[in-house]
Amino acid sequence: MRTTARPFRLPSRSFRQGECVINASSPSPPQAAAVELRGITKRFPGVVANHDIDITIHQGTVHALVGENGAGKSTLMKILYGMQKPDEGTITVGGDQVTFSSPADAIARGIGMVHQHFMLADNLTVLENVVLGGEKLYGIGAGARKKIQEISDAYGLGVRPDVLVEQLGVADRQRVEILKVLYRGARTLILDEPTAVLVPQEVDALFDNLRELKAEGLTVIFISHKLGEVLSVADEITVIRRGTTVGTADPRSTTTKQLAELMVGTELPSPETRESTVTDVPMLKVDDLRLTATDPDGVVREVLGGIGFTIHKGEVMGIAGVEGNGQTELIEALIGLRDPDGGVITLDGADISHASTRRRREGGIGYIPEDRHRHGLLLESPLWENRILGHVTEKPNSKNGLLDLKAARRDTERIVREYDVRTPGIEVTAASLSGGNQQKLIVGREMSHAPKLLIAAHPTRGVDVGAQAQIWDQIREARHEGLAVLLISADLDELIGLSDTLRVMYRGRLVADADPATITPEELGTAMTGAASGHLEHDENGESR
Amino acid sequence: GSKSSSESSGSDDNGGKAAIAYDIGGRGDQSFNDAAFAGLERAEKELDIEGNDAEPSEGEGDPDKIQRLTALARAGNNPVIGVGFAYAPAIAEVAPKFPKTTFGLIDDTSKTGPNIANLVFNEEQGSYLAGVAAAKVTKTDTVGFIGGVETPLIKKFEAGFVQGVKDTKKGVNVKVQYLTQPPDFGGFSKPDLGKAAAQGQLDAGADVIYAAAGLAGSGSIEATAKAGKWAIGVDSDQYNQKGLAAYKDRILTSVTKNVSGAVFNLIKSVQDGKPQNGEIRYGLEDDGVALSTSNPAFTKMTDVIAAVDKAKADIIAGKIKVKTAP
Amino acid sequence: MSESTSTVSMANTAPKKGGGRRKLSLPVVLLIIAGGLALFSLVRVISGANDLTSVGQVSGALQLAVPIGLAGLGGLWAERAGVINIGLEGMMILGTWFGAWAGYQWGPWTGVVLGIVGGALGGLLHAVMTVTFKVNHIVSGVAITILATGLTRYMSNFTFAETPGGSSKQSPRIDAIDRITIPGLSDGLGDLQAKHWFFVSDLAGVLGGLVTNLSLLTVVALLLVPGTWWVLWRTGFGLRLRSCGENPVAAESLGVNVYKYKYIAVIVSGGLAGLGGAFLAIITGIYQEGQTGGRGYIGLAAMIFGNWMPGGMALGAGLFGFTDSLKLRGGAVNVHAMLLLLAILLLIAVVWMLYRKKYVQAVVSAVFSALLFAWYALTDELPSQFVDAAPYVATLLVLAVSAQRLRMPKANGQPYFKGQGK
Amino acid sequence: MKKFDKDRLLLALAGPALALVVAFLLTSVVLLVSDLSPTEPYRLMVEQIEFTDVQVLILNQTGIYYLAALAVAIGFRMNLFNIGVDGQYRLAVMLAAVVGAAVELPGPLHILLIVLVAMAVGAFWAGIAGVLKTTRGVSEVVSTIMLNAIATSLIAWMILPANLGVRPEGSNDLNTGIIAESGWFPGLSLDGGTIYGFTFVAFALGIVYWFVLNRTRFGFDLRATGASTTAAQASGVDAKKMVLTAMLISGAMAGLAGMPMLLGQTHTYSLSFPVGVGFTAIGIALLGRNNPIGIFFASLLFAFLDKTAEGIGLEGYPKELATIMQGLIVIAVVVSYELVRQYGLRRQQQKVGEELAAQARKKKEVAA
Ligand SMILES: Nc1ncnc2c1ncn2[C@@H]1O[C@H](COP(=O)(O)OP(=O)(O)OP(=O)(O)O)[C@@H](O)[C@H]1O
Ligand SMILES: Nc1ncnc2c1ncn2[C@@H]1O[C@H](COP(=O)(O)OP(=O)(O)OP(=O)(O)O)[C@@H](O)[C@H]1O
Ligand SMILES: [Mg+2]
Ligand SMILES: [Mg+2]
Repeated sequence: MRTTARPFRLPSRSFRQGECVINASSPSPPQAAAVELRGITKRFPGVVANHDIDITIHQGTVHALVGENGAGKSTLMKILYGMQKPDEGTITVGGDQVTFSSPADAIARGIGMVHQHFMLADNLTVLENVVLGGEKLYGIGAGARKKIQEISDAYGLGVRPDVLVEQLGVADRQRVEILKVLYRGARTLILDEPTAVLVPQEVDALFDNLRELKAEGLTVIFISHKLGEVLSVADEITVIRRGTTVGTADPRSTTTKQLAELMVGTELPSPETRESTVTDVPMLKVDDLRLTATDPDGVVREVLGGIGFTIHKGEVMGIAGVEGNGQTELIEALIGLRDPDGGVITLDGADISHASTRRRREGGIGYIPEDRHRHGLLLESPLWENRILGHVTEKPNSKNGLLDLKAARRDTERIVREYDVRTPGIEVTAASLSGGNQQKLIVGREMSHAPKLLIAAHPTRGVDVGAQAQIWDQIREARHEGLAVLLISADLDELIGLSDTLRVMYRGRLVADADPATITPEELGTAMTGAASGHLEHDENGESR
Repeated sequence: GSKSSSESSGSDDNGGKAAIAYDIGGRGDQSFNDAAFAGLERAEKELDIEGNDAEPSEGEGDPDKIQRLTALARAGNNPVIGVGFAYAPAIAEVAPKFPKTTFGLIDDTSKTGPNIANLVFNEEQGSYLAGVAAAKVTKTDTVGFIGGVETPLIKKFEAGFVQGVKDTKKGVNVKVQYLTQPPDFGGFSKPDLGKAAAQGQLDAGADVIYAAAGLAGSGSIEATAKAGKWAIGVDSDQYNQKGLAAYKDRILTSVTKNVSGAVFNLIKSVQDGKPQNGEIRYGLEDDGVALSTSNPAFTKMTDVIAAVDKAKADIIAGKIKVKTAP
Repeated sequence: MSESTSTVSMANTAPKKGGGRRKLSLPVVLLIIAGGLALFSLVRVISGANDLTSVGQVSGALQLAVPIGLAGLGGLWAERAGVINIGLEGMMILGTWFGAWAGYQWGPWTGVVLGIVGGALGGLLHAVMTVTFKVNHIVSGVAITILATGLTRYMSNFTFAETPGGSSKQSPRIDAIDRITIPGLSDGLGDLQAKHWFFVSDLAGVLGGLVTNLSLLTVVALLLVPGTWWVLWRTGFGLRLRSCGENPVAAESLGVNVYKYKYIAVIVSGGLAGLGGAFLAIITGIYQEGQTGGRGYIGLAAMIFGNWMPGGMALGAGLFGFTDSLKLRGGAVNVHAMLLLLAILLLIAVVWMLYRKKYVQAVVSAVFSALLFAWYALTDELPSQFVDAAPYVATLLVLAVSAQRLRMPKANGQPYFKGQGK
Repeated sequence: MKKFDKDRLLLALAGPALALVVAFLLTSVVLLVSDLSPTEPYRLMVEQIEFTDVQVLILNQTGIYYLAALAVAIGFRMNLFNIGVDGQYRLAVMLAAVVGAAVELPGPLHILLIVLVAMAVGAFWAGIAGVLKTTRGVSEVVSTIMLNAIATSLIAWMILPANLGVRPEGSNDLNTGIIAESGWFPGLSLDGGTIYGFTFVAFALGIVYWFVLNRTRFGFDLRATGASTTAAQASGVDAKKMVLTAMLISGAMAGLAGMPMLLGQTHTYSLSFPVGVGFTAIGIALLGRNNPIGIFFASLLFAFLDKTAEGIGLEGYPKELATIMQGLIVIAVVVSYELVRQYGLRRQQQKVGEELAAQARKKKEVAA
């Protein structure tokens, strides 16, 4: 039985109406409470994010908070960090009841938070990012630099104070975020999904850091969806469901499966592909694709080098890689947002290497972008206009150059119905839908035009279990009818489960390939760091699931 | 007082009403428009009439001017005077609709009519005299001309001045500088530009500078005076202008243009029942344009005065023809 | 738009060695300046336009550059905190009016203070509109300019119109502010300049222009440039302020009161623009309607030109002041000489492009360069109308060459909602 | 869904109505502070409307503002700030006047030629900013400001008698020669004057604007680019081409803004041709929310303020009141739009939330 820090990503999000609550045994409190949250309630317009939450966090422990998407974890932590005010309830820190009106108050109480999304200013140096808001502590010059070096050395963070943050990779940014907190002398650290973007090796390094912190007597509150990880590092676990605490679990006596059930209370769908539908008719052929980018200083860098692959009809090809290794650029070159410097892209026999995005879309490329807010939606426009987006030249949206608003509206109604987009109507703006429903709308739109090739980037990111299963089903179904899919995902289970073939991308090149039937997430993770290349063989017969 | 004329409406209209409509700058420009207002004020006092005036809006076009003139004529003003050439098209359109009203048009003879009086000035003649004076006074054989905005009207000043200088002393170098180009009329209202231009000419050796630049001219006078050189003013006698009192000693003379007299005369002619019409030209002979002599330092330069007087006589006699364009 | 982990770009995993964009060290900067001056000197010697680097030209340029530079500094403060301020023009107008209104009654320095206050009031309005009400920044700026224009004109009717020497269009005269000239140095440099030696005279002219007939207010304005740099880049306050322009959500998460800093920045911005306006009125000794004449917009252009940095901004303002001064001081000849300069610069660009193997651009540039040479050789002066356009054409050219290297604060112009970062 | 729309309409109207009231109140405060009657100027302004010539003036000015504001609005619709409408308008009308005076053609053709030249010149001048933006990344805000100034110089040079201009005998003005009568656009003669025929063309263009923007693929692409450049690009819009196209159309429209006056009134371009129209138009476009009907009313309001200001000026009130009011109206309106927009958005999200909660409850009941 393996209970190591396997980056098992819970392949599911909860149904909000999930019912069953299992109360696992409470662990014994090792020391006095560092933080106590009592009866916290927080309402947003139309949503109760937190409802009557009770948590006790003991000093010198790593306390994990788990719960489905939208359960209210981040909101709770923002309340503890003074970024939002609770509507009801009390916060007690080190025995004193406190009210925070801004993060500054929380920082003064020794609380620090590393947010789910990085809170760094790209165009400032690491030093500036760290001292920001804490200028009084050690100044903003030599004193601060010395202190940063000290902390960095003490916890082995390896941070260079004078580089611009924009030049750092994700793992380094993570360390800067942690350093920011330590710099302020925080005794309680909140880490909101710190591992989501890290590869397993980086996660291990982070956990080493955390253990050191704990040894120093610091308290860590840790949020993650990767339950294996949670079990390996946490001393105590609190489960939140639909805004309220539903129980605690002892990591020593709980399995990931139990924990998942505690969170969700229901059988979980998996992304596994059932049978192969791969044909030998090539749909997308990419040959020696090269792309360079010129940065503001006029330095030319290679972004993609010698990329070559073929996706056949009915095939799903997954690309694994740490974010920032060229996946985004590859997608953009395929959809026509970037003009390649060399190489040939062939779609269904036609050379589209330099065709416009519109022609490619008309030619049958469907596109689920990784950043739906930036690339997939007009947030302030109504749903039916969002349905037209990307397919304005195609039926039913327009006829002879003129929009066919009636038909477009009718078709939007159909998508809303068929893809179960939860909305009061098609006249509301896209911004008012939750992320999952936005995603369903996009999937519905792209599938409505019977694409030959679907480029899907993180198709289920931020989507709840129900919708997730639905999206997987739709992809499988279309694949069955001959759709070729290029899948990019940070969720390795999804990637392994859905793909027929797997490639690993590292520094702008496809460095390795693997068979999804045998590969484990750890092996894939290793390859993603550039540590392995060629064909990845599964060397052990212990299966991943 | 700024509101007197218009607020007096309906109070003491014994004889009648007369009105002026200003051009860009409006009342308070301490030059052209103010001079017209002075003529109106004088008529109010001496002829016991009610005077009205109306300001333009920024960047307006012909329809606005037509509206203004129509409103003034409709209110019973007679005469109605448009200050500046920009009123020409508007007056041409409005005048036929009010045949009993006399319309005065200053600085333009392109539009005429039975009830239009074109009040024009021989600015080039006055400027010629300034040129004579400048040529006589300069020690460096370099003089300067600064024009506010490069329009034909200001070029007239330039032409007369340059000719006056050259006729008097061939070798004198005349530096010419304009501040802005139409329709950017900022050259009439930005003294710092006038100052910089004057400074440039001073640095280039000029020791007499004639600025025909409206309010921007005050910057030029300031720079010139501070450098201890001679400035020549324009439009009104700037030696007596309050705002320039600090520099009056260095204001050699000014080329005056008797707009106020012209306005007064027109109003009087209407009051007398013999309204002027057609081209009414003011020149040196009737002091419509002149060179002021209020600075004692200037009157003491007898040879200069003599040369100026001679030139004046020659122009009046027709012996000298002054060009109207450079 | 808070930064999300999914937008990490490729550059991250392949960090450039040597750390960051090339920083210009002092010797390099000095070398570049010397090179530029030598080029100027060359042009002066060839063309005989000796005014190009004279003491008068440089000090004139300085005087014309200061209001633009102050407006530019104002823009810099606001935009560094993430608020676009196209209302600088309006704030400058307020500065001229209030500066003159207080200046003629209570002396020039009071005028300066009130001018700053007037501009700051405009800034405050802009802050209320953009920060509190989240109105589009450009929209707000345009509205403020309209309002300031109307309001000052309206108020003149009740204030200046009643005063001796004033009118509804202009204020009475304002007392002058003390000027300093460093006697020996100033004269000596002037003499040296008058010798028209290659380079040496030009250097003397430039230095002389910077120390001759300096108003104390000019000194203050000049000091504000390094002052701004110091405050924004060397103090904690400045760091917080800049962080609001780069990533306000991050700043908020560290306890920075983003609204407060934005307010401060925009009010200071208005104050600086107001000072620029007051400078115009007080140095000229008089308020005139329409006196600012678009300098606020030019200031904004200078700031963009300078890549949102005080030094670069000052350079941009200097360029405007310089070409303005050139054109006002015998533009026809001076600006004619600039044709030669432009032609030579293009030629240098051609060489650079050939070196970078950009042949098409090189040929195009070469053709333009040749045309300019021909134009220069075949004429003696430029039509005065073209002379007027010189600073604007110069700005367009410079921006066209360099705009891609510019980098504005990341969150500039975006509305920021407190407590809503993801 | 009908209900939703009615609410929206109500909100859309409430914003400007409230703002106008606030703006007028603030203006009254200004009047009070300066010791003037806080209501009299309004009465005087309203009184002016009774004059037929003022009515004609207002309508004619509305047409001019309408065209200029449409030009601005096209840019705004895709987040392009064409501050250069003024320069484009002046350069276009000047060159169109030159061409119009130089040729003589049968009526409609003559007019058509003039109009086409104006559009081409306007488009060209705006196109420079477009090209600089798309190829060199120069912000259009800065480049159009520069181009305005350069246009001024260029016009000043071209209008010299030595070049393209004419100096009428006895005048100190310069113009471009008088266009032959075949090139005059017939107007509608009323008691108070003539309504420029081109005014009706302007309003017709408003309809075209609406149709193109809301009913064509091109319009959709343009709006999408304005709503989110990145999303539009991913959807297949060539954003650079779009920027350039929008700039060109905006410039062409700006070129038309000079036509009512040129073809219906002056028949020549002179030094005293109105300027600043392009700047006023920015305020108008904002006020009208880039919507053709909104812009119409905003143009009408501004024209009304402009033209009736003359009346209060003649009665001794400072005419600048009109400018102050315009500034206050723009400020009040944009603030109220923003507040209404945020309120609407919040309300909608709340609705979505409630609806979802209701669905969830129903499911729960079913499950139970
Ligand atoms: N500022 C806000 N305004 C309105 N609703 C909000 C806001 N922030 C969060 N919510 C809502 O509150 C609920 C809880 O969100 P929260 O971000 O705390 O979830 P989470 O548990 O962190 O989810 P995830 O695992 O996706 O990070 C969600 O329904 C979310 O949409
Ligand atoms: N800033 C906000 N103001 C008001 N309501 C909000 C805001 N942000 C989110 N909401 C509401 O919260 C709900 C969920 O939105 P949210 O985008 O957080 O969902 P999500 O599932 O967490 O998506 P994502 O994965 O994109 O974060 C929606 O109903 C939305 O109306
Ligand atoms: Mg979320
Ligand atoms: Mg969260």
